[in-house]
Amino acid sequence: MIYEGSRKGRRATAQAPLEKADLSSIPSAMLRDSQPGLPEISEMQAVRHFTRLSQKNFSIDTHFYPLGSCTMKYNPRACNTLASLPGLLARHPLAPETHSQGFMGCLYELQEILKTVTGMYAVSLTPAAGAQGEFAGVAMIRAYHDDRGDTARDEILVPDAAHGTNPASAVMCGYKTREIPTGDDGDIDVAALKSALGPQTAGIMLTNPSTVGVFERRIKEIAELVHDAGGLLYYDGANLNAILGKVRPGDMGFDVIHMNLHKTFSTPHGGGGPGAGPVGVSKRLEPYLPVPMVDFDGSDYLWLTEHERPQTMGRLSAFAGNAGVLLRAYVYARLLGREGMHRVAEFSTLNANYLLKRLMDAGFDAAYPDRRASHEFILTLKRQAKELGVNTMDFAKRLLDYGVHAPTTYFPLLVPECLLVEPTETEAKEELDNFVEIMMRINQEAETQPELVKQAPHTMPVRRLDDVRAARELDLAWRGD
Amino acid sequence: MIYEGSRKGRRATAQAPLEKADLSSIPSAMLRDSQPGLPEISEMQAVRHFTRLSQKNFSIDTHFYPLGSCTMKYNPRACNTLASLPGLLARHPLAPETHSQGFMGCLYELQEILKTVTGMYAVSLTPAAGAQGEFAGVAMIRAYHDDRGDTARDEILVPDAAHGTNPASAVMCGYKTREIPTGDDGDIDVAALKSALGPQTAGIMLTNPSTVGVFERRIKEIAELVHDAGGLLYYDGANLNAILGKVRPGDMGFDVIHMNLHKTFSTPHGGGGPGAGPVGVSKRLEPYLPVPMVDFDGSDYLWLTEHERPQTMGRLSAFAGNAGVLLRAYVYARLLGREGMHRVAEFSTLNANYLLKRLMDAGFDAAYPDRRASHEFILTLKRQAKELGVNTMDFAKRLLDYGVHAPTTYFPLLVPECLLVEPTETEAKEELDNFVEIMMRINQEAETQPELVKQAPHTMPVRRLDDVRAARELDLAWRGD
Amino acid sequence: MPFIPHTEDDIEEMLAAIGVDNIDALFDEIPDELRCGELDAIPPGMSEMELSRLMQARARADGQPLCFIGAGAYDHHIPAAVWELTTRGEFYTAYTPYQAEASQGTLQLLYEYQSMMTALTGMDVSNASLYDGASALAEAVLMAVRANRKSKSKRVLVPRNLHPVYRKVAHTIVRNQQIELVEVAYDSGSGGIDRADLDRYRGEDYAALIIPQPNFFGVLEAVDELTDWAHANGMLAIAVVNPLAMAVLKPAGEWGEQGADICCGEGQPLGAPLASGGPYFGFLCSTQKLVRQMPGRIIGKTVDLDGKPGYALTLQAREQHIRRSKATSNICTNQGLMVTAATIHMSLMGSEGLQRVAAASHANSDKLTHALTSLPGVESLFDGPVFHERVVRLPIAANKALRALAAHNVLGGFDLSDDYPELGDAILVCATELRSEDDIESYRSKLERVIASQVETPCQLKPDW
Amino acid sequence: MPFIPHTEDDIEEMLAAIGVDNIDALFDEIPDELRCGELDAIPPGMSEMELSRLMQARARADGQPLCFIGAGAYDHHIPAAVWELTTRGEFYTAYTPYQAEASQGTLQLLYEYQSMMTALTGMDVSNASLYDGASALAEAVLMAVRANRKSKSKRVLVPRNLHPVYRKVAHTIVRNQQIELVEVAYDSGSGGIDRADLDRYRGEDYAALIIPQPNFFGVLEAVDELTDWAHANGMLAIAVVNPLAMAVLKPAGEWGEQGADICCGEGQPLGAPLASGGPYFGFLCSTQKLVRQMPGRIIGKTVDLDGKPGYALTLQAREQHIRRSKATSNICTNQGLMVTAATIHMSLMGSEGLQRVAAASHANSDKLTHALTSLPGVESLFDGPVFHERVVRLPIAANKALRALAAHNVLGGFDLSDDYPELGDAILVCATELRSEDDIESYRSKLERVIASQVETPCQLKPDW
Ligand SMILES: Cc1ncc(COP(=O)(O)O)c(C=O)c1O
Ligand SMILES: Cc1ncc(COP(=O)(O)O)c(C=O)c1O
Repeated sequence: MIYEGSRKGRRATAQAPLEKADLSSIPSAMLRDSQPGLPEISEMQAVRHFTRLSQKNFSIDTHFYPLGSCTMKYNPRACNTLASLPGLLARHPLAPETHSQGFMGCLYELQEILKTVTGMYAVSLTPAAGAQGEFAGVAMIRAYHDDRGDTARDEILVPDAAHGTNPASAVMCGYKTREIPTGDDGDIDVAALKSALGPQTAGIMLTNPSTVGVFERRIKEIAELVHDAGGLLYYDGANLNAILGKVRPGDMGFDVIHMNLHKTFSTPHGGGGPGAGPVGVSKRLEPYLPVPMVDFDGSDYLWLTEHERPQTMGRLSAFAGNAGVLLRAYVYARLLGREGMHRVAEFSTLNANYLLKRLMDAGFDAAYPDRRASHEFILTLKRQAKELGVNTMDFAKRLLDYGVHAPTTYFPLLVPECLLVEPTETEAKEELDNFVEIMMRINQEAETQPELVKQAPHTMPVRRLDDVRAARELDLAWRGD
Repeated sequence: MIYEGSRKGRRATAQAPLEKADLSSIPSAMLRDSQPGLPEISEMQAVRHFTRLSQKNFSIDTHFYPLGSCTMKYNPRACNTLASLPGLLARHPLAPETHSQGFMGCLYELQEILKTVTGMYAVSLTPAAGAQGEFAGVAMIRAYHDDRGDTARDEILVPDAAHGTNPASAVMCGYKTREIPTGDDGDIDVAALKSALGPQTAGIMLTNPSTVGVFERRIKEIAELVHDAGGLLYYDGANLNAILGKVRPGDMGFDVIHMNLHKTFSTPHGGGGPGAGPVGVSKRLEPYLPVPMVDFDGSDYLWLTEHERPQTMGRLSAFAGNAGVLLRAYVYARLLGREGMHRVAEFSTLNANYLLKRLMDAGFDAAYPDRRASHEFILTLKRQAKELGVNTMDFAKRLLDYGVHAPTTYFPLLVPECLLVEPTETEAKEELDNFVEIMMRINQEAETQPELVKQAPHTMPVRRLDDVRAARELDLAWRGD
Repeated sequence: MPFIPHTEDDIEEMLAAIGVDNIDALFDEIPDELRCGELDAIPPGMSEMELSRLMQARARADGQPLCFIGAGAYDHHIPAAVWELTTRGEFYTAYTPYQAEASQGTLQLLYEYQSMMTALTGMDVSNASLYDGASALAEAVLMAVRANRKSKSKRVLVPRNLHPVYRKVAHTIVRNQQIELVEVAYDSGSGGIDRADLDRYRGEDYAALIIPQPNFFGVLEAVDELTDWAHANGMLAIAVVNPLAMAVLKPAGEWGEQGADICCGEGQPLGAPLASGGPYFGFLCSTQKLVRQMPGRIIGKTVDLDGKPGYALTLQAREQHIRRSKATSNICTNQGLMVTAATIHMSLMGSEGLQRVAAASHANSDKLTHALTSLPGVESLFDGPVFHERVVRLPIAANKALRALAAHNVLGGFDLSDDYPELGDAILVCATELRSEDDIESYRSKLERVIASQVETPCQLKPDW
Repeated sequence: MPFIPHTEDDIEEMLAAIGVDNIDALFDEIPDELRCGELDAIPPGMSEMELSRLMQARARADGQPLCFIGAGAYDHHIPAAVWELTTRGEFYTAYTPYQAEASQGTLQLLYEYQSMMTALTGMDVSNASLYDGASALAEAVLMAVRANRKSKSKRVLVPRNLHPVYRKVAHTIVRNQQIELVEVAYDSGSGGIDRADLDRYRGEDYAALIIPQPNFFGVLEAVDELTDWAHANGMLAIAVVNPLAMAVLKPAGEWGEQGADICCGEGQPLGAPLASGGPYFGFLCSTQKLVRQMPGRIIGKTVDLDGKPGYALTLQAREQHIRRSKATSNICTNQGLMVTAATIHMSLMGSEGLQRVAAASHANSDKLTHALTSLPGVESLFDGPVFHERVVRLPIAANKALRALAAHNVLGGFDLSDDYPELGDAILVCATELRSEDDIESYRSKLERVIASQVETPCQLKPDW
């Protein structure tokens, strides 16, 4: 803990002004009468502390990290370097357009690239992450219905496999949600969908390929059904990596889509963010896109705001969203170029199908053995859990001991004891082969020494943590020893 | 091993031109007919490999590193950042002075700062490290004698405690060396010195404080003796950290000195370098300083080369030495400022004396118990080696298990079973207290379970390595599996 | 193939293992008519070298004007160590710490962040970040409406002197849940919340009162009275603060008798570069009582099987991945890396350092105000005490003046005339600790010329240039 | 106190433990008359913020001219990953790996470096770096004199077309050991070593012949014949090569019948920024036979107590810290961090990538030559094949032309007239892969103007500007 190295009067002296300026123009009653209680440490202590802390993380730069639904692929270092050029870092968000053409040019071109790969009519970059993109998208659906006076639609449909943000976002937009079951083949239960549709339907939120790792084959039919019922289709772009350059949400019939640039466009996950969740829309939703957006009049780039776009669903952040993340995505997109886009889908799909096949050959159970994997796939360890008493969590923790970050566990919830595995296109075959070997070894351990697996991990900085205590005896901030 | 991840045809594609240009203007007989045999890996593999490798190092940023004689203190991050501003990195060494005033201004001011702290008459920044500074210094001594026709002087005196580079540098300058013994109190044996001095004496190389960690009290007398014998005094600046702002080599009577900017001025050690070893001289040696140097004519900075300085001992590198290291030292010096210089010596000395006292209180034997420590001090473990069979190397290796880099071992050679401990001024008291506790614990282990210590380390990526095999069955490069 | 490690041999072996002839066969479940062709509108790939050249040109195109705009994003010194450490791969390329044992670095750091933010704001608990200051305010409003047990109201009082975009964002985010933001006027003399206007809502059922400190004009509010007023009227007090200001001002947790209930704001001044507006991060703190209504990730300290301390995500039952449609918020990915930077930044600054930065920024803004108001016709608008930002009125059209200054590479401030037409040609100016006396003088002298060249009465022209 | 963590309490406790009253007492062994006073000539300390401003101004002052100078330092693309990884604290702030078990990161990396350098040069062994290319040559000369068992000579043949500063540095470093560098002329037609002049030394006792590839003029030498000539005459062959050139040219280890004995050079093109000339690094490779004569650190692969592979410094008996006055060199601190960068750079480039960089640089320099020699009076000087650098002669004074170009922010090349007055107004030009067609055209058109404005006969003026 950083505060343990704190000593009264210690400082990283070079980091603040050498003298303390006068504050007497502020009435003393408004000033604080105690120090703010930050750690008092030297510059070296800070550097040493955080360097050491960093070493306690698994990350893409150190470990295979097949966390399903999260697209943990290589983050090219150039994206960071080039988005961090001194001039770009120094630009104030409210600098006038005369001093923003370079920056705005990047955003504009990124909008165009995203339009092309998604097949949407227009794109706004401003949402800060996927969930904010979802919010923006559903809010646009609502604005659309409202503008048409179609105000009775109060329900958004979500598959039972949907990510938690989908229903949560719908609710933030004032909708109720209704779950649609997934069929045994991994596709949506279209009969159930049909019976759920009605005049109360505002829209449906889908991912395709879905969170169970397969491509929704009847998507065209679904789109027609929803449209016929007067609803709109929302595309959760979390899995766009699987189809980049292969098939486009716009062509599937979606009206609105968000992208997770921190997934498909490889901006860093940063230990939890920041991301960026641009939204793309079909023509009818175009007026509602969140502002600001960037336009180009043939010679200059211009900001589009509430003034130019009075029907906008509004603003989502104080400035223009996570600009630095957008720049990283722009650099990435330009590095890939048009051929690179195709390859992302091709090789992420190749890796997933290869890994799935090898794991099935090794005796693991796929949740949807008869389906092609998309860029990810689901294993179910319910057999192991039942027969050996070793569950998915145990496998996950044991993987850490072998130097692999665990795949996503227990999501989607409908598959019992599931592991959602997403290798991504940037991993080499050896890494996949290694994963198979490790999984086989753990399976063997589960058979012969189950306690070893159930007590895992054994080699991490801590052993398994007491989550119950964490929630019950809340300790959320250091308060001195 | 990086080559283990290498596969034919794999590449970090973004890093080279997208196409291979024509080489047909070079006769094919001059071209190589095989690939150059570098590893073929993806960008992510490289990043992952080297990130992981880095984690296998102890470093100042991660560990207490009291490596005596090496001044492993905190390297302010700003020094790197500011020396790496894009404009500075892009500057070609042969850019004309019109495009170099900013850079040259830094060098010039650094020369001035170094003159001031050392009390020397003039400084040249060009030597690339301490040993090259030594070479330059001794070569100047030689040039001086030669210029006076005093050519019979063929011997350089070095204390037995001297660093290995001292005699090696003297020999590179064509001198013979003669060792002067150290007295029991840690000072030079002046009687022995007297008897060694003579018409063959070109000079003497000293550090003060010396490598045994004490201040040479009779330095004035020594200087007079050497000067009277017609010799010059060379100051090895490796220990300048101990006296910055307290006493100056120029005032002690030294004629020439090198500094290790990677020690005293905190430029990074980089896993073995680069360093910088500027030389300072008294007035009589000034004409011989290595070029290039920077001059200031009141309005512009100018290069001084062989043209302006015909008596120069010459050039030591293709351009102007380790310029980037010099810039880092310059930034450091400006951050410290004049007050900071004093504090370096004060607190490095405080830390060393405190640590020595606490270790002596804990029962360890100081090599020079009656002397003040300078910024470092020597423990001798000969008692432990004799009584417990646990030697200095064992202690050193066991320290690693406790997360502390070992002090310098077995140098200087004259103290048996020695540990040369240099905590530096940037370590906090807690860190020193922790070191004392660890040393006590190891001592206890040595008493109760000596094998534990003799087999150490136990927690590093490898156990003790077979040095004999390394030298006997030479494997110096990967040649395929 | 950039970033793809597959050799020809790999591909063949993998296809053989799967049992297909080519990669395209793996997409055979996608209906043919949906398959898209070439993405011709996307330019071909570039090498890193070519792209470096391009991005350098783009960066150069925007220049590096001297910046006196604040208005929610502040140009502070960021220690070199902050981003060198933050971009270490282990922080930069990890994700949300779902596997706690393999993420103790991020988790401990977030716990330390929570500790620092609560220390700075005087609140009990902090979450691990929201997107930015404006959306954090929206989440605070939603939280207050959920949390206020005494009130059934979906209305919240918002002062007009709160950042105009914050008000817009909050409105966008909360409106679909039928939450209403009701505007409270500001006092045209002091620039603070108009107490008389506020008193119109006395005794009415509102869920919360939003109290900015400082407000958008830089003016300091009478936070103690406002907080007490809110509580006396059954409302929660939501503080919206500049975290740097908290280093010197009374912390939100100490406002009035009981302290603010929720404290949120923009974390940017704590180590995030201006960078065109993001990524920054929103922070959100509250009293212990409200912790279960918090949106976003929260890290708790606990122990492992051996009783050794460790850190983990906690109270996850509030979150979308568990509670789905009943979650406190839809947020998932937050602004982790910015929090990493902020935590390192605060550690390097320490209490004293952060106070010095605040004081220096404040003093510089004072100097700037003096310099500007020394010009004929330029006046300072409000008489309430301010923190490090101030409204001045120009004798010429504000937008023209700012445009003319920009042409001289000075960003002179934020034009208030759009959002506050009642203020006339007013601009909001700020000089952080990074602006030197020379910078301020440069601004003053350029403004002097701009005014002179635009004011019609030539007698105001100074003769010496 | 920057970088000093001591609190007042710490100081008191520590002084008490030592048993002195104040810190100054710790210096009581220094004779009073030697104690120095205040260092008034040194300016007071600055904050990092102030210093950032200063250094930015310094960097700005030097501009970023378009660079066509090579002459030993080449402007190549360096992948962003290289320095992000190299400056990781664990590499940046470690020292020489004396404690092997706690330094496996650095040690394995150095072993990998040795592997790559030997693969690139075709030599058996490599050390772990020397200071720079010029001093590496000096060490190579010393090594050759020590190593050549057949010869007692302290004379070494050095071609005049070797980098002039390399010759100076080598002379400075070896002269005090009475080693003589004897100059061999170059052929004024081809620019390569003059075989007739060389043959004057046939059968004489010299320790070594130095063979540059390419030589300072960019011209490629007939390395096979030269190497064989050296061996036939009892001399060792010392190759001085550009390591980037080795990616495409015949490697030194394959020159002639037996290959070069020693191969050294400047490592800068492998990932070191231009950075005003340093830090770069010298590399030194040799045949297995000569390994015990090598200067500098060498890393060997070995095993630990469990038989697990590991890496350690080896053959230390050659080094100053063991052998002292009998060491192969005085070098201690070398250029470790630059080697770290180079190793990462070579890994990212791979064989194919490095070849492409070499080829692109070569092609660009060809284009540059064509562009320049299209101007009236500008001619290419030598007819030997070149690698990525070339001598052109100008119709006007070279120094004036370069000065005029610099005024237009073009660094037009290296002025050869000082070192090679016999060549007239010759300059050495280079365009690496980083120079675009536009850059080259920009140079051409500016040179056109410069020439036109300085040539006296006005009829040569082009009319269109
Ligand atoms: C399927 C799916 N949808 C939505 C999201 C939410 O995106 P974000 O975390 O960027 O808000 C995620 C992220 O994990 C996801 O996997
Ligand atoms: C006392 C002493 N002298 C000289 C040197 C040589 O300096 P460098 O390693 O910079 O060549 C050292 C370095 O370790 C040293 O400790």
